[in-house]
Amino acid sequence: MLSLFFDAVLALALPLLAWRVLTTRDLYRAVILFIAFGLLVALSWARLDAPDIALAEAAIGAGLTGALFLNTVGGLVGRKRSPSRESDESREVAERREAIQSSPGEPVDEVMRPWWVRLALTVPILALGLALGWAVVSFPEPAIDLAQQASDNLEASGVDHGVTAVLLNFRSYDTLLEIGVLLLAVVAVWSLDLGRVRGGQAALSKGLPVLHGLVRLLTPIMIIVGGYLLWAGAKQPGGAFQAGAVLGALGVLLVLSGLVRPPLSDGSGLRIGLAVGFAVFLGIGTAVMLATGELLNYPPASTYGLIIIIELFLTVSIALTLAALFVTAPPRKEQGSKEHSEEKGEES
Amino acid sequence: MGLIGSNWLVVPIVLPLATATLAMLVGRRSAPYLGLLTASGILLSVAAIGLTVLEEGTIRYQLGGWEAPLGINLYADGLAVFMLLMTAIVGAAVSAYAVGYFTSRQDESGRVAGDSGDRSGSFWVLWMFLWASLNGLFLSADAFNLYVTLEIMGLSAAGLVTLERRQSALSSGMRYLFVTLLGSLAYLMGVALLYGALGALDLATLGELMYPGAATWSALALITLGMALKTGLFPLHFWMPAAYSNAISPASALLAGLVGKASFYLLLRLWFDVFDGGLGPGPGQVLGLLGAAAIVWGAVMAVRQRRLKRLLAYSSVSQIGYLFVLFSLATTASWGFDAWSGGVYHAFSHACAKAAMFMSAGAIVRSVGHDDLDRMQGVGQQMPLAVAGFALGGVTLMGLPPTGGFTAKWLLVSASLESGQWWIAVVLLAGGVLAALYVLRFLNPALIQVKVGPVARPATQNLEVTAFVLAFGSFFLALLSAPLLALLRIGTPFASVLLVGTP
Amino acid sequence: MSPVTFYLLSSVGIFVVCLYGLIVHAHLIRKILALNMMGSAVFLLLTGVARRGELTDPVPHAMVLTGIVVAVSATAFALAVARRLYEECGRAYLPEEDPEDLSEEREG
Amino acid sequence: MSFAELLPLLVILSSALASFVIFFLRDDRSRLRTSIYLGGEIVKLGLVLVMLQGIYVGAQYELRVPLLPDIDFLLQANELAMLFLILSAGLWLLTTLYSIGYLRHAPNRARFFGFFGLSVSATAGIALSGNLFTFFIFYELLTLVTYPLVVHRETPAAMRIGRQYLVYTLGGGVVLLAGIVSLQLVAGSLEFVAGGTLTGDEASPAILIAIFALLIGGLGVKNAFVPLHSWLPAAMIAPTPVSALLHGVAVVKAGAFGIVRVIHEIYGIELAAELGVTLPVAILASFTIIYGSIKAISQDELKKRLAYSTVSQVSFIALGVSLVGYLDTVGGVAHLVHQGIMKVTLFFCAGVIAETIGVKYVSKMGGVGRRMPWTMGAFALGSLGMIGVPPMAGFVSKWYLGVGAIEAGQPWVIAVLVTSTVLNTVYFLPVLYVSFFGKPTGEWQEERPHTRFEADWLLLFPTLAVAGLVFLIGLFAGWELSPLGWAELIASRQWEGQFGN
Repeated sequence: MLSLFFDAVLALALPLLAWRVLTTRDLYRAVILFIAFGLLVALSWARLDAPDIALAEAAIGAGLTGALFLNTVGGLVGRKRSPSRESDESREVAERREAIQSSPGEPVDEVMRPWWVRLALTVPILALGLALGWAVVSFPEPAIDLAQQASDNLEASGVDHGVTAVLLNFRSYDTLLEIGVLLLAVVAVWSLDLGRVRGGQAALSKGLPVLHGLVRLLTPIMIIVGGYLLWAGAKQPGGAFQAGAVLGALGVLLVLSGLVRPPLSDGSGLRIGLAVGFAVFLGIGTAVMLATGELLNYPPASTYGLIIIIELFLTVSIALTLAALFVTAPPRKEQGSKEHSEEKGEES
Repeated sequence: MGLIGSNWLVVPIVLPLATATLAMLVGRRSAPYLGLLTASGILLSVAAIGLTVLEEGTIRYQLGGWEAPLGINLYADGLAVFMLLMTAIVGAAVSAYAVGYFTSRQDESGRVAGDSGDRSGSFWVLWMFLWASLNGLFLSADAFNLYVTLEIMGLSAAGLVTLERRQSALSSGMRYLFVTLLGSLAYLMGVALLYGALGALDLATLGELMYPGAATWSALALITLGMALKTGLFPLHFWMPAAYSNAISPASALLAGLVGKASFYLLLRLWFDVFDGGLGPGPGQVLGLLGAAAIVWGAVMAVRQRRLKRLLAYSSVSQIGYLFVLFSLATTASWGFDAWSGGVYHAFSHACAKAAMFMSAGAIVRSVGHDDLDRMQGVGQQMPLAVAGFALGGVTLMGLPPTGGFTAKWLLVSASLESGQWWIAVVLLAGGVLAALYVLRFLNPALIQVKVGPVARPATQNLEVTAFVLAFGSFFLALLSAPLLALLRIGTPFASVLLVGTP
Repeated sequence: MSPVTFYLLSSVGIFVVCLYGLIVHAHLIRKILALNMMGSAVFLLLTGVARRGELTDPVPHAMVLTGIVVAVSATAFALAVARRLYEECGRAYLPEEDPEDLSEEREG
Repeated sequence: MSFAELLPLLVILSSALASFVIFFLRDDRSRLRTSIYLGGEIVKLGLVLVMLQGIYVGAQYELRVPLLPDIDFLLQANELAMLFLILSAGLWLLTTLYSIGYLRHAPNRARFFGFFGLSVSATAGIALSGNLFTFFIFYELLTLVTYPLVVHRETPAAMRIGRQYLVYTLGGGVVLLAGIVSLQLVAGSLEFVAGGTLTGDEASPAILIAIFALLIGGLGVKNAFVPLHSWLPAAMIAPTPVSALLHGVAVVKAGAFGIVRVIHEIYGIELAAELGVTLPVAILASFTIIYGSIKAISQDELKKRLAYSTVSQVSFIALGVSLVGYLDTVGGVAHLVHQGIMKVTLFFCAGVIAETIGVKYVSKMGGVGRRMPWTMGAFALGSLGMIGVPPMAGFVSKWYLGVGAIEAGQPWVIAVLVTSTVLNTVYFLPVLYVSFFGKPTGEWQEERPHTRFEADWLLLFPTLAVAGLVFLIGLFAGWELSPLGWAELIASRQWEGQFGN
């Protein structure tokens, strides 16, 4: 009874919190609320017997994404333009920027569509909500039970944990493409050629000397946790994503605290590190075609070994990618290779 | 089927992924060569897949060796191969174009030197991911896997738009990103509902289990909305003119030619393979009506534009209408296959023509330095090939023989008259005349002669040639109607209609 | 009503709230937040669906895990574009309408 | 693929390939261009003659390629096709010679000749089409390839008129397409069959009438039926050889030819008469004849006057085939050739005069006849033919039309013919009178008063050749290979077993 009550409150809290995230005037506060939202989602997943994704959501969905948001909101406040762009900019734009930057409430946001648009929108959106609500309440008993099929085939999958089996064997093609998405995101972000944000980061690292100590303490712990998650993934909740997420979060923390400066050199080390997970996955997936005749169809004898190898490299790439997405600035050619070694330290 | 035979199917997906990874590592100098090599590899593999499907029928490929519904399957029927072929042709042409585009860009001035991020390198990586996702989308037989390909497609396409760093390009890229993410999320919600109601992700399995109910209706609505948004169906096209016209021209060609077609394909696939023709006649009628409105609205807006690339973008709004008209025509009646294949044929010919036109426009803009339609005088003298490419592409938009647009129009008009919805035929036919008006909106000023001495302008020779070759090749697409329609018959959802035969 | 149903309804609630917020808010950060939470709503629905039967279904869990990674990639890119846009023009809003700007002529 | 299958394709491709090569030649390589071009023409003419001989002895030439479900791309030679084919191939040769002289120093000649040749290819395709579907393909292609010719001068005015031209002809094409698709759905076949492919049982008469209206309405634009005619006088902005091509051989004729095909070989004259659709066409044609003639009188610009004359004269063809009588049919079909040759003559003359001494208006033509006797002599032959003075070609057509009308019980047509003859006289005779007897007024009189000589032989030779034809065709109308004789062959095939010969 108590647990039912707890579930009801949690379920009710989520949409309300989402509403608050979108309506809080102060953007920093909105992002903090967003992180809280992510943690509550993770909690509800834990309640729904989904520890794997609860872990991933806490680390990636709430933690890393929240940090990304904070970083950007900070960037929107303190960012100064580089002089090179100033020249070919119209006066009008400059004035507009001036007006926004000098507005006292920044990063407060209150621009919304006019009231009548909002009013007109409520009707179709409410209708959609009612339809969806009715749909989920009236879900029939599905004719197909994939859970059963997955557990029946678990033995042949080479691992003992259901989610890992799905991710890296039954539906490994999805996972392969998803790693591609990560790589793609890095390239896309780099292609924007952003400068590094100093404002938000600096505020965090300077304002909190305690952070340094904390990070120093956390670093070995997180590496151990990450390693454990990777190793455990074959049998119980955990795996490459969770391990990568933890290590990625560690990378972000190190960058934030200023202990590690983000890799600036365009040595191929970083690029290889980013790409290696995808490349190894794709390579093994293609190579096994020769043995078994199908893409990603591992030979039964070596399934476990291959999955572990893939997971190992995936962990490295996922961690690096998440950290790189956070740093956003592409590495530059003109920088020395000094920082390069620091980047490697992060990799371990 | 031998080891090689069915494994051709993964080549168009795996090859560009591998190239993307390599291109990221090697940087901009060798990326173009890798890209061209990949393009030829894809052309080859698509040809092989096409021949296999023509000879042996549809192919189902079990990834990882796992049967559906637990595993993910690839599935190649006539429609999928048709779309692969379209993508391979347009993709190869754009690849060749991009080589010239980025080379001459760097010759142009020192502006590029100021840009430390090498755009050429990013272009190739993004484009290879895009190509892989397109091929993956056409071949996928799994609802969730389709979501992943959709996301790769959306992110790489948005990345291509924001390669241009002007403010207008960035804001239209931002808007495009929102639109494409929202579209994918609506789709994913639909898939989640389907999974909740039917317990499977494999399209064929979903089709077998389909029943009309609250969850499936909601899923249909969400998926249709999401895909209509991504495709830019009137009135959800608000993002399109800006995104198409502000991107760099190779990206415009890819977006207008291929990306919009992919989301349309996905809707088509689900509509007929999973939702059994839209769960009833009503939804199709709505889409058809919107399509007809798009034809007129887009064309009228295109005539009123002052800039070349915006004109082309609005022309796409109009041409997309032709695709959606099929939803109100393609039923199990005798004209169903005509309508369905007419719409798909239109997708093919429009992809080739519009890509060629954007490529021509890119060469022209590069050369004259602006895309103001009122200042195009003399362009025809200076760049006859580019203008000719544009004009040939324009003929496809008008739907005249011997272009593929004619075949499509014939089939669609025929289906609409046969089904008694003659007003659709009126709109389809009027759209052709309107298309002539907006094509002339450019040709009229461009062909006017001016007396000018030789002017120094950036070299656009290879850009013009690529655009012209694609336009010229696609000009004769109606002549390939018989084999292409035969291809489309393989595995079509309208097989029952075809067995009955036409009167 | 089982607890699973609570979560299913909750996910629908988040979805529509965020859809509304996505449309009505103009600030880019707000829009990206809304999109991200919409994603979480779908994941919540999938997680709920996975819990219905006797066995917990690992397939939706894998889908959600994939989805989370895709979502963080998309969010990172969207935020980067927003920042770049802000650098170029000093605002974090999209223009209401796209004006036909003839002054920006040259490609490149 | 056998020769009999290949020949129709070769006839079309011979000119198309030559034209295509020319696009890629530089503008100043005129010698090479001319050789390729004339080579293509001679090959084409030779192939056409081979085919003509074959048809005469009863050979079959047919190429059939499936294109859409139940619809073939079909090229097929029959007597009617040959008539049109000979006209286009023959006049192409003469027009080319003329154009070479006419455009000797103009820019963009490569493009001009390229599209010129493609127009002739499209016309050959129209002639050889074995069904309405194939006909439509070439019909629209013709629109496309003539557009660059119409706007050849590339002035803002030319571009504006080109736009009008495209909108009119494409609009007509759209209506025609609607008719063709409906016909395919109703009848399941679009093939041209002597005596008609429809039996009348396919659908209710109302539907068949509606489809007929769509087909004729669409074709009527190119045929320049009033009120769809205004593009034709406007298109005079094109260079003169193009006008000759548009009026005499290609565009206008394509419309008229299509009407003949639809009435004779789709509906069949019997069914068309039964449905009661022929009389409206006849009335429309008559109205156009009178209207065009009246408008022509008030035109001072010579080319405009000729243009309205075309509006008027082309409708004789439609009039002939829509009057339900054997002799009318002969007259109408023969006029297809006769009008072409006469109108080309007149345009050639107008072009020569404009090029040589710069006179474009009738009012300025005083003394031109004495200055350029050969040219004006040719003009006289052409215009007398148009008026219908015996024994010119025009007389023959009008005679058959008149006699046929009485035979078919439509005597009112005589009134139309007489009125048109009077009006023709009113607008042609003053031209002749002024040029031979009027006082010289033009500036050329001061500029070059004493050189009394004609144009370049490249311009003069084709002009005189076609003028001679106007005379000879009328004179030898009784020969069985004359246009009239051929038209009788076509008509007798059409009427065989229907009304008796």
